Amino acid sequence: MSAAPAQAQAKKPGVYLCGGCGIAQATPLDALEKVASKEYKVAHCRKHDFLCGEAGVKLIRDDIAAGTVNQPVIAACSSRVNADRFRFDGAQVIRANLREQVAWTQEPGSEDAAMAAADYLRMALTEARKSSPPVAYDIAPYSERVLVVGGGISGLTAAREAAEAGYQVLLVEREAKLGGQSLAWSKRMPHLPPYREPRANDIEALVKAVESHPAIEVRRECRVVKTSGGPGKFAVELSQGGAAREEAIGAIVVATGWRPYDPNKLGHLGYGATPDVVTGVALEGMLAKGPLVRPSDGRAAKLVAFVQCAGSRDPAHLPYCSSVCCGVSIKQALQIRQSDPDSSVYIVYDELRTPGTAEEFYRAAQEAGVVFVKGKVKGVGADLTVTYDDALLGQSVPMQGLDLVVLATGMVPNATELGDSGEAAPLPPADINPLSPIPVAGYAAEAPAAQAAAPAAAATQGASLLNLQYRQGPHLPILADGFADSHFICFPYETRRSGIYACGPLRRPMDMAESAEDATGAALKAIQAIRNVVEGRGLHPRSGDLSFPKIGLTTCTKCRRCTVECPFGAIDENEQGQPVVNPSRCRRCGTCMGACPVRTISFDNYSVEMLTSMIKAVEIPDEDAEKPRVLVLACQNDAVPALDMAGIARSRLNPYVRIVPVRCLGSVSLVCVSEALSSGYDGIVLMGCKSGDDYQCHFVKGSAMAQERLQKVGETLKSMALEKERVRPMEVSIADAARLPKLLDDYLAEIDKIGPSPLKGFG
Amino acid sequence: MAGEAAESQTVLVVGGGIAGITAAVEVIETGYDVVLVEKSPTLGGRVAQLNRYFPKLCHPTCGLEINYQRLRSNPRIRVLTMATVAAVSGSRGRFGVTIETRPRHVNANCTACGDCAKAATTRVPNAYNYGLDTVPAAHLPHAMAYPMRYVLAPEVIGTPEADAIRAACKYGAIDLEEKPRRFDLAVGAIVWAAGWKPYDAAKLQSYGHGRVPNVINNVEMERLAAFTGPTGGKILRPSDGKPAKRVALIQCAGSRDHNHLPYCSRICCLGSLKHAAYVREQYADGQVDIYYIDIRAHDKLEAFYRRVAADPQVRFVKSKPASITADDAGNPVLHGEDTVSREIYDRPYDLVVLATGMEPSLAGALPAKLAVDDYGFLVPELDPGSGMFAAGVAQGPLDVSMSVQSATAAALKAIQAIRGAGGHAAAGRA
Amino acid sequence: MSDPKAGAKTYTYYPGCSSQASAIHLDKSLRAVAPKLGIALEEIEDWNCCGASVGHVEGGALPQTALSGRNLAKARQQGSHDVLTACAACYLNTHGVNEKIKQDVRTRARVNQALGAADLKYDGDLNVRHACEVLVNDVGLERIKGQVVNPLKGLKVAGYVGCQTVRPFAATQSGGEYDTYDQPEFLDNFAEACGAEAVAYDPKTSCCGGSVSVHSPDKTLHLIKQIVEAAVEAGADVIATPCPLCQQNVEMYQDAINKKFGTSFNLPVVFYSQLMAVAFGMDAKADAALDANMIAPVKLVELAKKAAG
Amino acid sequence: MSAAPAAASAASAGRRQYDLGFARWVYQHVEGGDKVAMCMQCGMCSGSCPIGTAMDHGPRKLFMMIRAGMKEAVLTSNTIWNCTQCYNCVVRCPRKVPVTAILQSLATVAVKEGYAPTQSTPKFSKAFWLSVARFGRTDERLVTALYYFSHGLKEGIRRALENLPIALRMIKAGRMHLGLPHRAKGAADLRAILAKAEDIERAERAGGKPS
Repeated sequence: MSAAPAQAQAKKPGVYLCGGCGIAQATPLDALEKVASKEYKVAHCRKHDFLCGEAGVKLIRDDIAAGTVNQPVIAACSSRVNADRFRFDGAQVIRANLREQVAWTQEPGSEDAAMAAADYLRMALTEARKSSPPVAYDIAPYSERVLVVGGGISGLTAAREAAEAGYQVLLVEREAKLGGQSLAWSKRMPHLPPYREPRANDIEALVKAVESHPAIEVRRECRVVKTSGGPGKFAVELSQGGAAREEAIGAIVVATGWRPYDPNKLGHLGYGATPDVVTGVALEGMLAKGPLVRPSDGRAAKLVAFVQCAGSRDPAHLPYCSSVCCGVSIKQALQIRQSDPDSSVYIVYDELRTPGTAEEFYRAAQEAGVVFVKGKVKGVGADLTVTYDDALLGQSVPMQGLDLVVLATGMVPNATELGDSGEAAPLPPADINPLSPIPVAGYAAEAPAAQAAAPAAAATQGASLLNLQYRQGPHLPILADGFADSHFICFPYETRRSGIYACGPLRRPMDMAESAEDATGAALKAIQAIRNVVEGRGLHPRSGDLSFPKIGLTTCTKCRRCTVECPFGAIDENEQGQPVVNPSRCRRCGTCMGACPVRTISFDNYSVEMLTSMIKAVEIPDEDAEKPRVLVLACQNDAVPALDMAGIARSRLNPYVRIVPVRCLGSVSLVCVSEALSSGYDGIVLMGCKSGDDYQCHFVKGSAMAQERLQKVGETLKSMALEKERVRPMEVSIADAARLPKLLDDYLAEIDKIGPSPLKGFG
Repeated sequence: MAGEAAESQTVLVVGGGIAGITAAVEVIETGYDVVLVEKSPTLGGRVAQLNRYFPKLCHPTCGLEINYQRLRSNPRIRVLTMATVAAVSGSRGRFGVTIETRPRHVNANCTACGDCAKAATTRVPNAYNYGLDTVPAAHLPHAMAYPMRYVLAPEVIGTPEADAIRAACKYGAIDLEEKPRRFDLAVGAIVWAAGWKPYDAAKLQSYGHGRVPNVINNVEMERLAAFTGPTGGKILRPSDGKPAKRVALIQCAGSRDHNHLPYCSRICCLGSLKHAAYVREQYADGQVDIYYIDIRAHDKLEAFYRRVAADPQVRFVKSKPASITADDAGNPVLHGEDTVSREIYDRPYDLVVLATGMEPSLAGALPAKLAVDDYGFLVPELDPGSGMFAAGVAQGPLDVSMSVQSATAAALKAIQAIRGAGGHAAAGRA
Repeated sequence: MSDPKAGAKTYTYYPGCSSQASAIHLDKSLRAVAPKLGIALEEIEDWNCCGASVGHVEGGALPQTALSGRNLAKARQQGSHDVLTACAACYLNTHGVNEKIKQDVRTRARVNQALGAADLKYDGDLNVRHACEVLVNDVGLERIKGQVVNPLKGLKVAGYVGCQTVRPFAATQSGGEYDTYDQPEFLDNFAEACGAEAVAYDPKTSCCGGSVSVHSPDKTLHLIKQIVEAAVEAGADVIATPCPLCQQNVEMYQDAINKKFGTSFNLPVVFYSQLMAVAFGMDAKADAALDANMIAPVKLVELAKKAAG
Repeated sequence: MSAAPAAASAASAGRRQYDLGFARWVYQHVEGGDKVAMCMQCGMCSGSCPIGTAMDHGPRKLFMMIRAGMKEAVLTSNTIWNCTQCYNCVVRCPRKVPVTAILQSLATVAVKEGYAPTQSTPKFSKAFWLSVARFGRTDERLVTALYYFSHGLKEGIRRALENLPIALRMIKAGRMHLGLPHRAKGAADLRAILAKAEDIERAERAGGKPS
């Protein structure tokens, strides 16, 4: 596989000091050169006033080509810029940010600026010493076959699209027939111009295409019994007709779709009182049969009323909007009007939702004489009287003499196998509490009654879809409304289970066209996962990262913290209770490393040892120098860019802080904190992303884990006779560039009050 | 579509907004090369100009940073800014694409040190803030610009100021002679992700945008609320800088209207709910009225609607206001009928925000033979054989998640299109 | 242009009832300035009322339509020139009916069935155009400016367009796409072309109450008040308008408004064509018909005198 | 000649709401009536109306009432009489509903259906039409006089006196002449045309009554 030789080689660090962009004006480069040569004995040190220019880059490239350097330590700008120019094959590039974090944020020429620059160079040189170029794992052989669970329009599309991209596909459907809910539709909504006419339901054609595709194997009446392994190496046990069989799988697309909301819960809307109150789904069957008749007496149904939001948008039933019901009712209304010109059709709605080009479908229905009535339906009587407050006529009028009432029931995601009871697992409420009020500055009058807390993480109904053999439980993470969706707006395919991608109405309510599109996207992600796993590369968000956690089992105490805390369930436990890393599941956040009490988990280029060494590399002036030092362990994803942007805005950053970027706060071990304290830092800031229900942490639980660990810092501080103020968590967002300098100044002021750390000089 | 070998294994992505960026990273991370073409000086598109996303009220720059990280660390991507597609010839697997670039007048030597900006004396409208404020003629498009490179406003070219700017650059990055360029690219597949532009609010004459003071549109509101915006994030009236506490948000300003945009733009209702949150977050005594026809908070976004509606200081009025006039105090006054109470109202506000809709950027300016609907949106299912695919709002009004979803799908379609003998046809054995 | 005949274009002219009474001064001044602007007007012989805004109520839809049908049939007999009218209501009805006859086969058949009773027929091959649209599209501001010998220096004009002159046709293709519905500019341009100053005036297209003002002013006086008030606040010397009914309502009810609201309005309301006649150095009475204004446009009269003397 | 009773009385009795009989009749027989179906109840029309406050329902609600089959409420509404024909609603309507034409046409229907209105408009239009039909042209003196006295002798005199100053100024300004009414020479052939037109409409109405 990849660069194995790189590791064998001896480290040949070389320091490249850039004087451009005001760095030379901010701090004397000669002094920095001394730090490299004297303190770190790095003989090879070059200065350049335009390092990212062609000549500068050539300087480095030539040294690498000549074999004099294989660890260029580039003391210039932030690693967020010029990554392409400072990329050299076969060399491990280390960056020291002297521009954004010194030249642009410190008083040029000041002693503090010089001290900061020296410290950042020391940290970089230490990083060079304590890390080596990552060597990708190789756990071949891999399976490159895609498993698709569910044979509805989403699953069928995912299967076809993956196969069309040249991948073998195994499609499992629990029913005897492919097609899923789509089979029931007499017609489908128009998703193509002119968006006006109900379209023929083409699901059968898709079923045929899949059944006849050479690269797709279909298994009907087939269930997933359990799933273990990881991307490229999934072992999926399937049961079909009683027989169980294990399959090697590369990646999984979950497309188990939806089911209609149980109408028996809608007695208040007349369901059950008379057969002439039917659901939208039932109506599809009736429409498919031809002329519309009343179920009760077979008489022609001429006056039909649709009741929208039957269950949906109702906290007592489905709190969310099922999205498709307005369009579906319009479609059915049009079908009725077209088949019987003297029929009268009414759609009673609260908010009519035909987003995007579907507005044209709404107009088509109006043109066809369908009457839209705005009002909340209060009830439907056994005599089919629909009572509601007519919001637009401003009166409450019973709608009478109807032949048929259609309840537009909503979509419920098949996020579990309801069929069997299965072992129940708790739902992590990893989503905004739908009941929490928006944050406001306050209220003019009296604040509204306190909102109810988030529904407690209830036990999931039914068994899990894949029965994942993960420490984190058998389920795909499920959000508050019961959908197995991503928590991220920008990354809708982030399921928190590497190599497993949910799509279709399992993610959120969507129609056939959108489900097909979503399934195509999920197929891409599955294929992509396979490609990266085969190359030993990490998946989003640290795409392409070759490093992965290695566990020194000799010192492992089997405390299981790493297996429990991994946000992606990447670490299993073997029979002896030892942790076993599935590198292809791993996202490289380092939460396991931060969790390990005995620092036995590390990456080639990232470890507790490395971090503590970098922390200690900083020179701590003694007490009477009156130059406190505050360590900022900053999350690379949001905090560091925010600090960079403060630099771009040329804001002054407090000269006493020293910033150490971390992959995620979750990777910060308490050891780093205690070591920092004992080496005489006056304060420590853990700067990370928002945690909690509406977390912003890109590694899901990282910042939350850091918070949790900090609970324990209390004792550490006590044992060291230090004030609690000396360790401070700070939740920041990437948009906090303007706020950060003040936050840090305020903290320094607090530290100033409690005075310097008594541990200075003992470090 | 397998079999027939593609001459070029490269995918062209047109448009560097969230859809284009997504399509690009998804393709390169699956092992294919991408040329990403963006007409403005930086990637990021409309989302880079948004303050926050609904429903999480999180910052778009957060996801952008990750995507930029993915671009930076991957050698398979080539980004062309200030570039547009002039013409397309050929067919799937063998397209000839003519690219046109406008001069940035700042070359690759730029380190973003900012000395040029110090030398610039002329100030030009700040495109990033929709012209609500100005920037020096030499400027960084914004703090999250990608590439992190300055740009020179054409206004100053040929002036002594331009020479001063060039002289100020230590790195020879200023190129005053740079001319527009035309060149050809060979690609195997094309993803159209040209996105959208806000509907011109001035066309809604009775709403007086540009005529009546303190009537702005929704994209301008995003800038007013953003810390990188003209007011540093404080929601203030443009006319006199007073806090805007009584705010009216007008839905369907152009959308769902045969005189303007016949379709529903989908995101505006949620965008305005978000704007209500902006105002309420800043002013304890803030009062927000949302004028609407139907609140379209689809799927789980309904929860966001409920959360905002729970605030007694956010009121929903089912009414499409008829007109806006100015009173003597410089307040915009809304006139219309409350369709539920039948009240004919004339209500003054500190600020009125028109929730203008989305217009496809490519409307009326198609560089290639593409199937479009009556509104100028690309038909979602372009002919499968064509090797060209639509992504994001170029194919219809979508929110960010849906745009990313469609871009990811388009990425696979593009890969299928270029997958010839050289592709992964051989791969994928179990 | 010295020779008025030069480049003259002929239009079939439909004056409408108001031309014989309430808007006699519009008719007079328009006929006066037309030749200078290269407009030759040939009046429809024996034209009849268009039905205005209330005819349909008592008469019914088809009879109302037939009224314009007859005028159009007569116009057609005189040739295929464009039909020009200066009255907003006449334009609304005649243009509207004409378009309907063009586009709607059924209407065409029914109207001709009725016209048959007088051996008339019309199949919709004429264009019906508003005088202002003709001035904008056929004549042009330059030609208007070219005729000005007595610039209306210092005259502050509030351009009050009203409704039906622009709505619902001004922005349509058949209406010549000559201006917008809410903020039309043509009237201000006319005033400026005559050397007057067009003051900023917001209620350009607010409604004066139309025929409702004629029979039930109690319902609409407040509308007219706003129209006059805004002009006074803008420091206007006169309100200029293209619409007969607007001119009458806004002028005639100022006393009633003063009585009801305690105001003291006495603001002259003139037609744009009167402004042009004066600016073109023509006679205050014979051509500009300034004596026909109930509220004398003093400043304009003076400007006219200055030119004469 | 009133309407087919069934739905009308039902609607008024509020028993059977949303009977489409009347709506469908309006769709077919009222000018632009088919567009009533397209209304999405946004309120732009009622909000744009210069004297919207003088209307009992306003166009927007009136259209909903039509769909609800509330025939009598619709035809007795003052909304159809108070339209100033400013056409703001027409040019702004997002669904391109020709509001003015529909209100006019409904007014005509109301008269033909014998819904004796209390509004002034029909009185005025009666006077107006008389002048038109008889002389081919409108004569403001005649119309005004006929209109004033349509309210009864006493009221007529009151109004006439009240407006005398205006009349006098008009005469002074030469905008109200004394003498015989204006007339079109061909008033006779015009009368023939109008008579024929009325016949045609009568015949058509016989075809389909609003119900």
